[in-house]
Amino acid sequence: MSLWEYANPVKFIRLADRMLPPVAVLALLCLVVGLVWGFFFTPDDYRQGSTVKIIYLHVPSALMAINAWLMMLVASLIWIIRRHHVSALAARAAAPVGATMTVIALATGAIWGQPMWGTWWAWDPRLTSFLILFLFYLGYMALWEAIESDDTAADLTAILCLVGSVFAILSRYAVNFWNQGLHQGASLSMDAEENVADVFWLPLLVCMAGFVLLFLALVLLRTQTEIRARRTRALIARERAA
Amino acid sequence: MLTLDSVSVTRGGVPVLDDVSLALGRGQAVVLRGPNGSGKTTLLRTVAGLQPPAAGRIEGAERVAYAGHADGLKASLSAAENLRFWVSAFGTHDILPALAAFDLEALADRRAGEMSAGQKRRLGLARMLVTGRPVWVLDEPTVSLDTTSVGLFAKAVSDHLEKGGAALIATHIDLGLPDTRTLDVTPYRARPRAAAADEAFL
Amino acid sequence: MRALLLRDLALAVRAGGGFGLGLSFFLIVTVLVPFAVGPDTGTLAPIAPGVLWIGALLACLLSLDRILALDWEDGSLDLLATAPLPLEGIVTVKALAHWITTGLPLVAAAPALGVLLSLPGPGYLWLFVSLLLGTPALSVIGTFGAALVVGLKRGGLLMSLLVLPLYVPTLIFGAEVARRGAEGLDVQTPLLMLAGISTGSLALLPFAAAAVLRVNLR
Amino acid sequence: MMPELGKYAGTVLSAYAVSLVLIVVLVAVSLWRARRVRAALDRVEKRGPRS
Repeated sequence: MSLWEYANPVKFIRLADRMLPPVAVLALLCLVVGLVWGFFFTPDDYRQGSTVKIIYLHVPSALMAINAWLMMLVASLIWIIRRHHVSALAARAAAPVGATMTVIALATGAIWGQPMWGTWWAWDPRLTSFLILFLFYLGYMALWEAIESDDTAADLTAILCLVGSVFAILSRYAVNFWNQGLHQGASLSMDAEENVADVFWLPLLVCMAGFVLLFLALVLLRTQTEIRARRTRALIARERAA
Repeated sequence: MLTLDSVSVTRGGVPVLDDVSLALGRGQAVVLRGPNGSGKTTLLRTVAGLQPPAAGRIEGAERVAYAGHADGLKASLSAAENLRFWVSAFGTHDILPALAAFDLEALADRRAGEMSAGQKRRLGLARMLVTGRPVWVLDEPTVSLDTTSVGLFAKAVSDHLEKGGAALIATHIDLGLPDTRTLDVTPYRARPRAAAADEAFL
Repeated sequence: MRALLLRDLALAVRAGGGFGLGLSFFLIVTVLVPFAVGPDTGTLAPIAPGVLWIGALLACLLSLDRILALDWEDGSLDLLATAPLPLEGIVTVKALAHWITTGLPLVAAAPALGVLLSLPGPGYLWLFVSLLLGTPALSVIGTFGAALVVGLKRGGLLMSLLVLPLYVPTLIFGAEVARRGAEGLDVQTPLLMLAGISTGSLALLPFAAAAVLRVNLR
Repeated sequence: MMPELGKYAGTVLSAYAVSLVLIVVLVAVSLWRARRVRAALDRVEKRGPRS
C-alpha cells in the first residue's frame, strides 16, 4: 500500500473522514490543556511579567505560519511533478489556515510589544518577516480565486509558491540585515530558545502540538471540501456536456 | 509533411474532438469544415503546438506556420515593419514577394492601425509567406476579405502548394484549390464526457 | 531575438507606446512627497533615497502590464510562441525591453529628482548605482508577474498584489545602498546582495515566466 | 480562579481573546463551507447522471 494511493480523491475523502474526528478531538484536547496550563498554572516571567503567557499563542502560531507555507511548497512540488490533484487542492486548502496563523502571530506579537517596547508596532525583523509572509499568503490566495480553470490555477499557484518561497527567504535575510541592531531597546523578545525557562516549556510544547493538530484537522477538512467542490463542478460540467 | 495520428483535442480541458487522423503530403491541402464550436480552432491551435493534444501524436508540428483569428499586427508599426519583424524572427530574408502576393506594395509604409480590416487580414496572411515554413495552418483566413482578396489568397495558397508546401485551412469558402480534400470534423465530435482533468473526481 | 527587442523598443517609443509615462509618474510622485511631509530640507534629506526608490519601483510596476498584455490581446503572443524562438528567450527579451524603456530612464532621472528632495552629496552616485543594479531585477520579477496574470481580464490589481511582495528584497537592499551611500557609510554588503538578487532573478525567473506563459497559452 | 495578571492583564487577555476569536472564526468558516459544499454535491449527485 503506497502513500500515493491517497492521491486518489475518493480514497482521500475516506481517509479524511476516518482521521478527522480523532485529530480534531486531540487538537482540542491539546489546545485546552496547553492553554489552560499556560494561562493559569505558570509563573510570571521576572522581566516580562504576565505577558509571558502570550508565548503559548504566539510561538505555536508563528511556527504554523511558516510550516503551513512549507506544506504548500511541498504540495505544490508534488502537483508539478506527479500531477496529483489532491495535492494541489491541499495546498489551496492550507493557505487560509496559514494566513490566519500569520495574523495570530502578528496580532499577539503586536499586543505583546505594546507594553514591552512601548509601541504596538516595531519594525522588528521577525514581525516584519511575518508581515511579508502574510502578503505572500494574500497574493497566493488571490491568484487561486482569480483563475477559473482549475488546472490552470493549480499550475500557476504552484509556480508562484515556488518562486514566492525563494523570495520569502530572501526577504527574511533582507529584513534581518535592514534592521540589525536598530532596536537596541528590544532586547526582550518572544524568541522561544532565548527566553523560555523550563517551567514554560512543557505547556508550550503541548500548545505547539495542539496547533499542529489543529492545522492538520483544518487542512484535512478543507481539502475534503475542495475535493467535493471540485467534484461538484466536474459533475455539473459532465451534465452540461451530455 | 504533417501527420495526425488519432489526435484528441480539448478546449478548456473539455474534450471536443476525438481520434482525428490526417496525413498531409507535399502539394496537398485539407479544408476543415464543421459548424461553429465544433473544435476547428482548437484542432488548429493544437496542430500549431500552442496546446498539447490530449491523446495521439502529431508529427511535423515544427514545420507549421500558424495564423489564427487575430492578425497579430502592431498598430503603430507599418506593414513593412510588421513583416520585417517576422522575417527576422523566422530567419528568412525577403518581404517583397509577400507584399506583392497580397497586393500590399502600395500600403507598405502605412501603419497597420490605419488599415481597413481587410487590408490587415491580407497583411496577416502575407506573414505566412515570410515564415518560410512548408505547412500553413490557417483559421478562417478569408474573414473580412473581399472577392478580389480571396482570389489573391487562393492564388497564394496554390502557389505555395505548387512549390511543395501543404496547407490545413478551416474555412467555409470554396477556394478552388487543386488537390484539396475536405475534412468535416463533425463525425469526430468527442463523446460527451468530462474534462480529462476532472476524471479523477468522477 | 534582436528583432523582438528592436520591435518592442520601437513599439514603446511610437505613439501610444507609453514611453515616458513611467518617467512622468516618477517625477510626479517625487514632487508630491514634499507637499505631504513639508518643504524642510532636514525632513526631506534623510528620506530622499527611500522615496526615490519607492517612486522608481511604483513607476516600474505601473508599466508592467504592457509587457505581455498587449501582445496577448492582438494575438501576436500566440504567433511568437509558434515562431522558432524559445519562450524563455522571448520573456527575457521582453523584460530587457521593459528595462530599457522604463528602468533605464528612471535610473537616469533619479539623480536629478534627488536635487528636489535635497539628497545629500555622496548619495547621488550610490542612488544611481543602486537603481542601475536593482531595476533589472524589478523588470524581470515584473515580467514573471505579468506572465501570471496575462489571460485575466482585470489582472492589473492582482498583479500588483503578486509582484509587490516579490519586490521586497530588491527594495530593501537597493534603498539600503542608496541610504548608506547618502550617509557616507559602507555600502559593500547591500550592494553585493542587490547584485546577487538581480543576477539570480535574471538567471532563473525567465524559466518560471516561460512555464507560466505556456500554461496560460494552452 | 483568575490568575493574578498584574498590570499586564489587559494585554494578556486581549492577546488570548484575539487569537481565540480568529481560531474560532477560521474553524467556523471551514465547517460552514464544508457543510455547504457537501450539500451542493449531494444535490448534484442525487440528480444523478441523466445520460
